[in-house]
Amino acid sequence: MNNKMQNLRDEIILRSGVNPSKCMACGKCSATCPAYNEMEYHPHQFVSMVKSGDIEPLLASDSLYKCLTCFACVDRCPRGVEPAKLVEAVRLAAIRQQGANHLKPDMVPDMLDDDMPQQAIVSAFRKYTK
Amino acid sequence: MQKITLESLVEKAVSLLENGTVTSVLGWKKGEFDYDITPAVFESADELKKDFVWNDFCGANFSKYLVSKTCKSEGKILVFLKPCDTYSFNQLLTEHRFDREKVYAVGIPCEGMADINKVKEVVGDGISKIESNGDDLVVTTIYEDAPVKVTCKDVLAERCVNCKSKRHVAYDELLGEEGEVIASERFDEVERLEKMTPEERFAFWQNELSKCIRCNACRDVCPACTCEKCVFDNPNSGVENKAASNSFEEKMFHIIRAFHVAGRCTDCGECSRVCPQNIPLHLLNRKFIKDINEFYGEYQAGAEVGLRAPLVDYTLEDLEPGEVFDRRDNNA
Amino acid sequence: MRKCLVEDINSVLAQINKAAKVYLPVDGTDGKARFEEWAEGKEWSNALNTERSAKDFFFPQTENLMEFKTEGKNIEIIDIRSDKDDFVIFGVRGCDVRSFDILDRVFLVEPIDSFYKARREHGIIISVACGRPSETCFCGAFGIDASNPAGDVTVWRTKEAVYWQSNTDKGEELLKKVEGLTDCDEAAVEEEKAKIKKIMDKLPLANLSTEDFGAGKTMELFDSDKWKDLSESCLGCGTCTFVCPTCQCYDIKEFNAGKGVVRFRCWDSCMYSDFTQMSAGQPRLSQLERFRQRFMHKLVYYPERNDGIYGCVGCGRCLAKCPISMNIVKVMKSLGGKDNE
Amino acid sequence: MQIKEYKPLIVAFCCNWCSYAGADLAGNNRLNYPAEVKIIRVPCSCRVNPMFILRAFQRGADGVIICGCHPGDCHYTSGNYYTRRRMALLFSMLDFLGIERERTRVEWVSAAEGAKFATTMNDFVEKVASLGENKRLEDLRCKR
Amino acid sequence: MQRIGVFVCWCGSNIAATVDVQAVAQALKNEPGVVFSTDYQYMCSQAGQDMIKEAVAEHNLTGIVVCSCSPRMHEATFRKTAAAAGLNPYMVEIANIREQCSWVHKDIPTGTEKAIILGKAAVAKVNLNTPLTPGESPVTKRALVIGGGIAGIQTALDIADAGFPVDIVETKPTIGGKMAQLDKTFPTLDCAACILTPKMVDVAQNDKIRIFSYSEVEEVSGFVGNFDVKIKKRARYVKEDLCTGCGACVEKCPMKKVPNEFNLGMDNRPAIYIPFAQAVPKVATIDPNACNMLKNGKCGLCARVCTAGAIDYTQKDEIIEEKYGAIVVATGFNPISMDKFDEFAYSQSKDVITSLEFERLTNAAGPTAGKLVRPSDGEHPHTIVFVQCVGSRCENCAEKGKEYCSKICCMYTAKHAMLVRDKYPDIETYVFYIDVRTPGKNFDEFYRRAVEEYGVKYVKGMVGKVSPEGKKLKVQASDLLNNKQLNIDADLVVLAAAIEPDKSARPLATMLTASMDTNDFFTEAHPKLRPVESPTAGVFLSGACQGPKDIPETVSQAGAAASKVIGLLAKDKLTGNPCIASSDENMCNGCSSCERVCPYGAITYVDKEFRMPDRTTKVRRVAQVNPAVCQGCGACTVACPSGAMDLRGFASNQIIAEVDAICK
Repeated sequence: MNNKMQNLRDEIILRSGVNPSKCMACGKCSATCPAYNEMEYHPHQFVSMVKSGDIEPLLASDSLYKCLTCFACVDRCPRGVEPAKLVEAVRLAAIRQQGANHLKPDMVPDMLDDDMPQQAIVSAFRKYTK
Repeated sequence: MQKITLESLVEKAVSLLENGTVTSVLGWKKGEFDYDITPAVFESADELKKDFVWNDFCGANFSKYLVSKTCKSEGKILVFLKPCDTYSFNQLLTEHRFDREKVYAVGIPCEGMADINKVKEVVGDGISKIESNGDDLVVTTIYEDAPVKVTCKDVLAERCVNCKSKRHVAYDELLGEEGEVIASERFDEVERLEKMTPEERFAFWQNELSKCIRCNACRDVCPACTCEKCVFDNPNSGVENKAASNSFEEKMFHIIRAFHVAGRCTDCGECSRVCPQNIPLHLLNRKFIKDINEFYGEYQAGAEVGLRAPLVDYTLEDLEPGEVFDRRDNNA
Repeated sequence: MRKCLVEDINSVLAQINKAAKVYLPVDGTDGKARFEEWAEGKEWSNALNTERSAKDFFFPQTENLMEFKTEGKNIEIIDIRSDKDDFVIFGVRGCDVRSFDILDRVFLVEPIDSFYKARREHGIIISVACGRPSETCFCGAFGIDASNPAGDVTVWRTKEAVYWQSNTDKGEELLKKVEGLTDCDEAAVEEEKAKIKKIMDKLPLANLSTEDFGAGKTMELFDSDKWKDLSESCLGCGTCTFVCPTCQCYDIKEFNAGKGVVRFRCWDSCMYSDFTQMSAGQPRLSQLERFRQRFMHKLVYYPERNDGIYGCVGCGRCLAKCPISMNIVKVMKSLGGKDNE
Repeated sequence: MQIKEYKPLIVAFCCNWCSYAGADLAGNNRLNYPAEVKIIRVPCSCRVNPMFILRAFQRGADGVIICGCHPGDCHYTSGNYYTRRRMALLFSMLDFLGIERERTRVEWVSAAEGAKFATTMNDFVEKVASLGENKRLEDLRCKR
Repeated sequence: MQRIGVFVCWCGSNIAATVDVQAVAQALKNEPGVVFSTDYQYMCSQAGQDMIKEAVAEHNLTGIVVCSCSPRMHEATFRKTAAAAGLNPYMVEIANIREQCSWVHKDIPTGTEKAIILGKAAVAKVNLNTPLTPGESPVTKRALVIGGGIAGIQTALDIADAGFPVDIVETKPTIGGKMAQLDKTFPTLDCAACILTPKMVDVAQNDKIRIFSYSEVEEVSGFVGNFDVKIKKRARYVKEDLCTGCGACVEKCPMKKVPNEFNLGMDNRPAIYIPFAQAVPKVATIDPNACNMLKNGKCGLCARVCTAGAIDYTQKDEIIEEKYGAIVVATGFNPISMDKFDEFAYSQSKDVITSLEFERLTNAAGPTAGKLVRPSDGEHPHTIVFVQCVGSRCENCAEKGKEYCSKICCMYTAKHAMLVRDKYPDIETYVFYIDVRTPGKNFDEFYRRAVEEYGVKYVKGMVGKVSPEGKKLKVQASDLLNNKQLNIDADLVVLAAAIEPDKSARPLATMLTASMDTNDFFTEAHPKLRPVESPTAGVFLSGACQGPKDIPETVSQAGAAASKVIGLLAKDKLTGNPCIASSDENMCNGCSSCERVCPYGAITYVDKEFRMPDRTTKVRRVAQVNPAVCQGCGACTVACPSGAMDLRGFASNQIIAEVDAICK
């Protein structure tokens, strides 16, 4: 792990308040995840990859934005690891690192369709522009 | 300044005496001046009406008297307890020091007691009369024609300025309204000392403790010090002495005294109140209380009967003695 | 009669200090006065009285008497008495000055206490009249004149000046060595005395009477049923005895420091349950008996053996310091019948 | 002028079951530590009364160390847990009075840790020696 | 004043090389109390010991200081020497000038100086030594075993086998415990009943063993060798001595709809019942909450059909008082409640069951007579999912599960899956695991057989969610090795629930003053060296009350506990350690501080009348130390503020004297 990755890892751990060392690799988070099939990296992988400092693939992955933040993994984890918070922290890191948002205002109109509730648009915008 | 009136206390005491609930009353007795009040046992309505007093100088904590008085008395004793006294009351019960059955405890609210030394700092010597008037004390001296008004708040005893609780944790009957536990600033002074350098702290305590005359008033008034024979009076204990010959013995006495009451001290402040040399002895006790709170979780001795004192308890995860200072240094 | 200006007092004290070490009341960090060794910058306290009495100078709380040196099984006795230098106690109030007489009648009669005597002989007392007595003062009851206290030298302090009057040869000798005191007449002092007397008459305890006490009253007072109520709440601490200028009881103890033993004496209090612990143990078994002893001693036994002089000087320290505010005045008023109603 | 080399006096209270045996093991393995360390055997570290510690300082000790079984290993199951609380509070109080905190220490030394015993004592003696004589808790009558 | 003899040992050159032993002997000669001082090559040799004995006689010695090796080495030796010389053995002190002096210091002046100081400390201590005599107490030669599961049964049998009477107290109507409910046992797959019930019969037939079933321990007082125990025998409304266990009453009882606790509520039993066919004692019990006769006086059928006349509706709870020399705790375990694990739908579907329920479901004596069916509809299942570690190894779910590993689940789950595949090869079995832990004899082989021979599908991963959908249970799980999420339609889901100590353990621990950990498992006196003893003398631990255990481990611990009990009961008198605490009643103020720190419950209080110095009398509560129970740690001596409590052999004044001597 180089210094930069080490720092990034420490920062993610600090920001999320999650201690990935507590994970005992039971996989219950991934077992419980409703967005599992949408994700390239699954919740338990987030935990183990952050633990080992393997963060670049996570930053580049779409999985960051597939997490629904439903907190099922947080609720079910027997060790209190809270994977969702880790996902959120990596997401923040990605945004800060890129210096750009995943979603820009002018991209929004194209994505709209009539069925989408206003609330969903606003919350999605809030989430993807952090 | 006290909200509850003398008349209501006398009335309560007289009625309990007359209906046979109690056979004696532990109360405050009028003195020569308006501030030199003596704890006394009253046995009749006449005595109560004549000499019972309740004012801003009724500081004495009666709890400890119950140890000897319940032994001697056949009938029940009525005792008036201010909120802070009730903690000592419970702590003594926890330690099986008196028979609860022989006591009828009446909780009385307290607005804080005045410190005559502080009054004198304002008005000087020669006090001939002190009257309470709302939030003020009206003090007459032989030197001034007009009485001087002193705001009660300005002359509160230190322990009352930093009152930890207006709640009574024990009573058979409560007069007036129940108060609350207060978020006090009682540890501020301890913190101030902690922030000093060791050299400054040493100088501070060297100066304070050198004043000690080993009168034992702090120990003898302390409701936690109820040993049948104190180690400092016991020639076989190896630490007995009647007077401190040097600074070591001054420290020895006060460290051990504070250590023996650590976890049992309710912070009633009697030690500092009675010290004829004005040594802030309560700071030693508070240091232990503060440490206990920080190391082992908040603990208030006497909050309930039967609590397990922190020094006769432990957890597997307790702080190591070596970590004590790391922790403080990190906090500083 | 001599005088100096109030602002010159420090330079006068500096001069006295050249002749003999001076101790004077100085305010401490807690605002209370205690006797301290004079040094440049120490200010004479305005306080009426010191927290501890002046008896410490002649009868300190602890005093080493002799030493033993032990080596294996050998013991060597060492006499540690040494020559003392003269010293001056400045600013002693009339009550404390009287206390020295009371202590003298104990320590300077046969067998003479050589430790006390050595200190006493070297002490020069400069007393000061009480410009502003407190409500706790009752020295008048024992015939002490606070406006004109005894001592080797008496001092009056007014707003502008300090007046000095020598009463003994020792005092006169000392004052002679001091430059900067000017001779003056007695008018100002007389005026001050009159002023003080007027205040004394206004004190709440001005009329305290000793009528019912003194020699021969033992039988009358000893079995009084009032002792029970009076001693009821006594904690048995030693505060009253240790702040008292006339309490003179001590215990003799030894301290084994390993290679040697120090035999020393220290104040003891008749209020303690382990008081002296003589061969048969403490003779007074209850707090009532101990309490009674202290006051009977001051008010009856002592005068009985000392020409009617009471063992109390009315300094009021015990009134101010007792944790439960029980004191000799309350005892006198309670036992004293009508005179003190 | 000749300056006598300053050697601190250290009193070590060792519990019979772990630390005293650890000290014995240090001896068996010939692991040196300064002779200034004098060991007093107690059944358990919880037998050490704060009064003993103060007494040692009064009599001229420059440092006091208490050694016991590791938490959880006490021969009497819980003795060292009480020691831990008592000493944490006592040491904190001594520090509060301005006594140098390096003069007191608690160390857990098992019967197998002869090496730890020796290194602990070496380190403690060095720390105390650097502080110099114990002036703040001395009793002049006991000066050597 | 003592007359002390000092004996300085050279230990060959071990001491003499770095310590000038003659100088030490010379220096100590001058110490107060010392009347004789000498040195010798080997003090521990016969000649050395004889030298001590002669010196005692010649110089009338009252105390002995030996400057030699560690007291841990030869203190006992020199105490025996002293005893042989007619001295009290506790008048000997050792100055450790070998391990703690000559071996750790290099030059002679340093070593000699320190040896003298250590010697002086020992002399100072001996000056204050007093003769000590160990206390003796009698031993009641009877043991009590609390809990009648396999642990209790084995312990009782082993103790009885040694010839000592044993009583078993069991809360249930029969002994047998959890093992009686099991079907087969791993790793040999023999049937639990086949190996347990003969032991139960042994217990019933052993005339040294009494069984108090349907009973509980009410009160315990006393101490090792001398416990007084009150046992509450609950009313079962059937006279045990008359009931033949014929079962006529059970058959005739009209109230048949009581959930059967033995089958974990999966079927019903009557109000009068015998838990199972091989119950011991085989005696019926009336459930007072279900019996119409007891509830409203209507019925009485069982009394009418009972030819033995054993039914007694007026029976009352009975208190039996008995004395015991030793107590064995064997209170066992229970599976934790699954109610809070919503994700596994335990309370929503009858087809989600615990492993213990599965045992009953496959047991030939169970509710389905051993036929494996879905509890909801009685149909044959096709897919069974086993979930491991449910509630075990749970760090932050204290309100739901346990932090520890329950230890037995890996093996019984392998057993379950294997048995299913063996009997019904058509059933697909999945086991979801975090880790498979098989550290036991033949354990891993057993697990591998389940996988390799029986085709049990082990999936590394956890089940995230079980949702009932129609007749099926939709199981969503992760397969970590294949990095997939699995969705399985299962017919039956079996949860390997964590196990916890029985609820009766906590109040029992209080009664016994035995300590417990935060999980309510009993604490052993030493985790490695005294695993079956509790810190409280005379109280022993057997089985899962001390921690999760499988049957072989339980049985071996039961035997170990029994051997400890036998060792204790074989003694006629218990000789204590005389270095114990004692309280000066004149100074004790009864504050309870000492009692609270005592790990052995050795301190009790009595009210005593005292003459006060002021001639009055006063009744005071004062502490008393039970010399048979106190182990002499000294925790109480520091907790006591008045100094009333002191420790013999390590008295405060002795330690202070040592401090003084060292710091002189």
